[in-house]
Amino acid sequence: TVGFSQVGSESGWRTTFSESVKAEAEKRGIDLKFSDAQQKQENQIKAVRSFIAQGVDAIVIAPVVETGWRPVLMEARRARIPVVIVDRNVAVEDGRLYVTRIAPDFTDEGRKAANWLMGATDGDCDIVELQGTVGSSAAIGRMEGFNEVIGEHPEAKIIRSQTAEFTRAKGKEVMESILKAEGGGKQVCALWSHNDEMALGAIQAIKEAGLKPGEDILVVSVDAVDDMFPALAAGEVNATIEMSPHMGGPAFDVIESYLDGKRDFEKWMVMDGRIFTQENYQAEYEVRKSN
Amino acid sequence: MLHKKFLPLYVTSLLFALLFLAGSIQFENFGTLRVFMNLFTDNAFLIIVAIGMTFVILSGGIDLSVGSTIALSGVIIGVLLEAGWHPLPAFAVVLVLGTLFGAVMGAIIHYYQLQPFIVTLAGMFFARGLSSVISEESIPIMHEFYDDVAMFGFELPGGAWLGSSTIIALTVLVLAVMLANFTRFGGRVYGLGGDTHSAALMGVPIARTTIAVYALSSFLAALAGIVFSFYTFSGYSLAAVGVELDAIAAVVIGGTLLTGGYGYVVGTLFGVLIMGVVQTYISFDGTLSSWWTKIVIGLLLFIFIAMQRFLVRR
Amino acid sequence: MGYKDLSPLVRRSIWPLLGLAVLLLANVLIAPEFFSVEIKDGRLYGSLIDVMNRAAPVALLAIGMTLVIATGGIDLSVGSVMAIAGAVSAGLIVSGVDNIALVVGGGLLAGVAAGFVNGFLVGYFGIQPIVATLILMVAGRGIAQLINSGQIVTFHHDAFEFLGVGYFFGLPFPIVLVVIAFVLVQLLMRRTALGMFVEGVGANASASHHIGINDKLIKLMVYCVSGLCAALAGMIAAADIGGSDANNAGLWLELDAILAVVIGGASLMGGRFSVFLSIIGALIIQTLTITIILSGVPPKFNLLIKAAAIVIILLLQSPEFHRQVARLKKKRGPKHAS
Amino acid sequence: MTTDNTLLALRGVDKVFPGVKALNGVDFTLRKGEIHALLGENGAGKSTLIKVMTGVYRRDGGQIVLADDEISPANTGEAQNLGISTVYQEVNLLPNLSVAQNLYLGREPMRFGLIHWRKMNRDARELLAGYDLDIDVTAPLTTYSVAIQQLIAIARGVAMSAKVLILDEPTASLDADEVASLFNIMRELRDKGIGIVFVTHFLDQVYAVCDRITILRNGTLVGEYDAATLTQQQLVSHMLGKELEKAVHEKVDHAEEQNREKLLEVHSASSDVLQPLNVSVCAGQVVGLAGLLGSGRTELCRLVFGLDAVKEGEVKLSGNPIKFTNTRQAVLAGMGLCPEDRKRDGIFGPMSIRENMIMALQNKRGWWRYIPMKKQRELAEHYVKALRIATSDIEKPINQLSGGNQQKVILARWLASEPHLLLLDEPTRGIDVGAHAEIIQLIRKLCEDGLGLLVASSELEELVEFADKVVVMRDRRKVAEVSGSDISQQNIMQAIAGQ
Ligand SMILES: Nc1ncnc2c1ncn2[C@@H]1O[C@H](COP(=O)(O)OP(=O)(O)OP(=O)(O)O)[C@@H](O)[C@H]1O
Ligand SMILES: Nc1ncnc2c1ncn2[C@@H]1O[C@H](COP(=O)(O)OP(=O)(O)OP(=O)(O)O)[C@@H](O)[C@H]1O
Ligand SMILES: [Mg+2]
Ligand SMILES: [Mg+2]
Repeated sequence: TVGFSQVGSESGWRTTFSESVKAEAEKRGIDLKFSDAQQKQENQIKAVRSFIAQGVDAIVIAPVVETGWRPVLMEARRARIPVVIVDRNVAVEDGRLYVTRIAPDFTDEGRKAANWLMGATDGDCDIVELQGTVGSSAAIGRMEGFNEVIGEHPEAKIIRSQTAEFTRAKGKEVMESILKAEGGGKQVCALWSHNDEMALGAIQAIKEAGLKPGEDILVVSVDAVDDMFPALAAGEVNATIEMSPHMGGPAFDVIESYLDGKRDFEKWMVMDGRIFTQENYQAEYEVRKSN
Repeated sequence: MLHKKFLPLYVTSLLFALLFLAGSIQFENFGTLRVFMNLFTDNAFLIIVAIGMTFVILSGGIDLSVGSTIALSGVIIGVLLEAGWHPLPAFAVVLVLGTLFGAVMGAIIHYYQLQPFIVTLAGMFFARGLSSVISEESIPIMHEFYDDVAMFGFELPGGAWLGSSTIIALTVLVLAVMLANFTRFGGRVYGLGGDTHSAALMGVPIARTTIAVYALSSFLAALAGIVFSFYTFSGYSLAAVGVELDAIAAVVIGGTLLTGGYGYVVGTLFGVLIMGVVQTYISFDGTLSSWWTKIVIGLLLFIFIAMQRFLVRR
Repeated sequence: MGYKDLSPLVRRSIWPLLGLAVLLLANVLIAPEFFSVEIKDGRLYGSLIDVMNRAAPVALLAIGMTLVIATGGIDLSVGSVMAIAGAVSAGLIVSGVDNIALVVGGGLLAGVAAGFVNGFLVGYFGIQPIVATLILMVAGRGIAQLINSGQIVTFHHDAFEFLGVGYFFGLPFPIVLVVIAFVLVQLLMRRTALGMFVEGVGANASASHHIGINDKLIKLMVYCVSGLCAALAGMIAAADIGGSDANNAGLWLELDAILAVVIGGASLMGGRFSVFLSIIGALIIQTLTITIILSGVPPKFNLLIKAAAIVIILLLQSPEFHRQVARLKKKRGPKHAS
Repeated sequence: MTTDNTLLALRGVDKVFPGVKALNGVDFTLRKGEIHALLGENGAGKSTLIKVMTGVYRRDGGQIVLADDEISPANTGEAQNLGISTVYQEVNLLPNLSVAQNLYLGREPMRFGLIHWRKMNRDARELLAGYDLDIDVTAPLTTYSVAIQQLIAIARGVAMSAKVLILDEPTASLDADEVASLFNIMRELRDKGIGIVFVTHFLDQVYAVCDRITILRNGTLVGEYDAATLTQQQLVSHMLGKELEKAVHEKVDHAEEQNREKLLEVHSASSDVLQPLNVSVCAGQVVGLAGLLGSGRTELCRLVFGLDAVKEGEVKLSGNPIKFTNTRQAVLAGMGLCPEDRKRDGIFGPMSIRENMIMALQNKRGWWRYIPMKKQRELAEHYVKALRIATSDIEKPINQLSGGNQQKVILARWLASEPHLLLLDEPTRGIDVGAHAEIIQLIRKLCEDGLGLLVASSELEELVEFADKVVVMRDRRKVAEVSGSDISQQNIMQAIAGQ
């Protein structure tokens, strides 16, 4: 029996993630206890406690936020239940509190996006940024990584930055206003969006303003969700950094070998995301279409 | 004493017992002292805010700002500890600020005759906005004092644990029952909820009572913020989103009328516990997808309220 | 003619309108071209049009919410109903239904059904509105996600997308929809006695019952109207992005809708209502949002600004505040104290 | 004017509401140990004067002096601390609190810093025993009828009075016995040196207990008089500014009743609370319902109107058995009910006078046949004139009217709906003598046009005056029926007492 505490179902990406973990568990014959925290850390802590009370064999946590895990992880340790962290990080000094962490590196995603953009524009670009939810670790990490890189390019600057809360509808609404504020958007060189959903919304706004996304305004974002590939194919998106939702397999691998007695795991198994651009998206598009 | 006016209370506690029983029959390890005590440990902060909310609702108002106040308290504590403060003075600061915040909302509501729903909604935006301005990132809390307090508690049979937050919540509960039903202030709060105009004509100091009620609610929300910081060892501007709705739901499930004037603080405790059991039940089950979780919570909420209605009406 | 001589209706309308005017002016300071509206390809184009277009969903919600609030109720489920309606329409489209009437009808039907559940619980079951609609607020989003299996269902259907992105005589279609809904509701409420009955039920349900008004049916009706408005708003939102996002469509919009109604001067205790002023309330909220975007302040200040704006607008409407200001004025300039 | 024993003096008090000057330079003096009647028509400004004294309203001018100190209480609580206790016109108690809590709110007996519930309940029982009231003091106030609530409010006010006791129409829904025991209590207090302000519309009550009289008209002072030297006729003409004319009428007696069309027949019908009983009303007849508090008069009206379910027996309207499942059917069948508790069941507080009047008629016509605004205005203006409702404007919210005028609006509401059978539960509660006479005349005129009336009233005098038949109730059953020329206060009282 494995308990899995998921953040919630706030996006399509998240749902795919949950489903893939469930499918993986079924494939391996694991009895999975799934718990949805509805984006609340307190619910997640409650769920982990109830897993401990149920006496599960292992716990997988996809944390809502990084902080605040020490007490409940200590409780799990006292009950000798191994914990694997997936997706976002947890900030505990004592590395023994969890077995390992299987997660992407948000900062690095931001860096990759910036590097690609700087490469494509020779470091000269007026950028519009669509931020994720204020305070979320993905938004903070991606912003940090991106800014770090463009800080080295004096000609590149972010001219407008606003949150669109990771959603498509807000992405469209915010982009629409920003374009108006920037005199129709002719001077904007690129859009940097913290996730694909916002980018997809923003693309529509760009089109409705009479500009061509991907040409008049370059579009770069993170996630590589399925809907991005048709947009890549249409040339409306220039680059997206993959963030694979299939973290169930590696997590169960770790748990199985832990229960077999293995102990020396790397503390952070980075899920390295590929970058899809106009040059290399086709192969992946075919794969996804066939699913 | 089986009195008719306590009927909603009996019904609520009975429903809680039934649900707990149902869980115990269905799942192994459910009907244990440990799970029961976890209900308190996990919901201590909710019990505390819901008690504050009970007073507000009894007085005929509503307080939507409590969730954000929890977050703001956590963030302030986090920042102060980072700056090298000892937790105790930090707590004092948070409690005082919280009380003031509530008093200001109460004063605006009373003196400008504005609607509590909207004033506290603005309060909710304000507190959450202020916490994200203070710190967007979640601030981890590391302090020996926190470890000590978090460790403090009593081991009960079966791996159950009576921790400091449970003790705080239960103390607040006892004090709140006394305040609501054995002091003049309590009578005034009920009176205000019954009919503000009549209460004024009967000599109830409306201004003072209204301000005090919101101050109390925010004070308890700040206290809940402290308890929450022990629960998560962090201060985060996005913490406790939507807790105000949980608290309102708990108060109402506990048999208090939203229109004010009727209900009991103890009912609120059962309201929180019922919601806690529902969650525990769902996570023991462990097969519900995200959406079924929401649907089932909604259904259970409906069943409770319908049964309550049915049983109390007769 | 002094302020006191104005009719109550005018007096009540002044402050929301003034609030809107102040906000619009603030925008001009931030972005001078704010008021410029041009015609591009036969379409009106400009920030003002955007404000109205973006305010449409909240304005629609506010229309229904106004009636609910007038009866002394509240409807927290509208955000979730938006998600359900979007999901139903999207579901119909992707399952091959092409007839626009069916697609829209399906969404509206879902909204009415949701409203019926709310209205039944409130009217006939006697459950307190906040809780009755909280049930559907929680469960409704789950239902929408269930319909979509948790994914964003994208679609292409020109006729349906017209709801969100179409233009009608140069105006974005959502604006047209709001106008139609407003006119219909206004006719229904003010050309028949329904409006009076709605206010009566809100002012004193027991008294309405005593004169034979079917207060339960009236409550049922207003929740159905609210469900219908929410469904329309949900379909606009889905049509706008060409996809049904069950997780985020209408998220927290119930608060905006309630806020709009209160900014429009209605009391949450029920009674007097004005659909027009509620729409002004929705415009105020949207203008504020756009102001924040245009002003370029970091997003972490968004909520603080919003809180401050709400408090100021509410104070503007408070008679006690007017009195205080008047007293201050008297002290400052005795020559005006005639 | 100021003598040694002046307790409370108001000098030149003004109060302005938007559109109305409710008080215009009013003087008022209350001495120690006197009962001082404050009289005037509906809307004359009595309640407003009282509310200014106790700080509910901020006065716009003038002075209030209590025992040589100028005072300006900001709210009732402060007034109470100064020794002024008040029973306001509408029952202003808290429906959700227990009777005992209502009696002791704000001055609960404490022990160890906590409320001593047992003592409070015991004290409450004892206090109410002084008013011959033996009820469960732990039950919430709403469980009791308006009249009992009225008594509780009085008991509270009296128990708190230190220097000044103000009673604003306390007797409006009390019957003779209660009134008598209240007067005894008032006299005792007077003898202790307390000053009492007493507002009422029953002139004989004025002469029964009062020492002096102050009369207001349209917000201005008419004068201050000694009760002993002012005749009732003078009093009335001071109040109204004109003479009161009274019409006498012929009573429909038993024999004639047989010939008329029967409008309402209640055949051994019972409800959850009422015992089976028979009552009939025919066209053009006024049937009075007499009885003590809780005798079941209100219940009977509710039963007929379909608000409560008929358990056994049947109710016939114009010969057809009726089984109403909702009140709209009753309204459509041509009935109307003027409820006893106007604040709770009657008025739509924030809505205008016009809307309050039009609502029942509109409901009868159906929501889709909206009465044109012009017609609405005409109707409203008509009744404002006909019933002499004191208001500046028919668009004023009804809750800004004085109590008696609100009652008139509710009456107008039903008159406008043109019913065949009108049920009036305490219709003249709080209505002044002038309007009282007019309403009675109006009722008579309606009867001549064929309307049937069932009137529950605690005021025997009024029943005697206009009823063709009086049904006497006791303990939720009918105990007697007096009709035609047998109707006299004497006869009814005997039936009530069970002799
Ligand atoms: N809150 C208010 N707002 C506006 N006008 C008011 C308000 N209260 C009273 N008035 C007006 O003041 C006048 C005096 O009313 P008041 O209640 O003092 O009359 P009253 O003498 O007590 O009459 P009644 O015998 O009917 O109780 C009336 O014209 C009434 O319409
Ligand atoms: N003295 C009392 N003791 C206990 N209950 C009472 C008393 N008086 C009234 N009640 C309650 O009120 C109900 C009947 O009241 P109802 O209002 O019908 O009487 P009524 O004849 O209309 O008298 P009134 O209107 O003067 O109060 C009773 O069934 C009872 O429950
Ligand atoms: Mg009066
Ligand atoms: Mg009665």
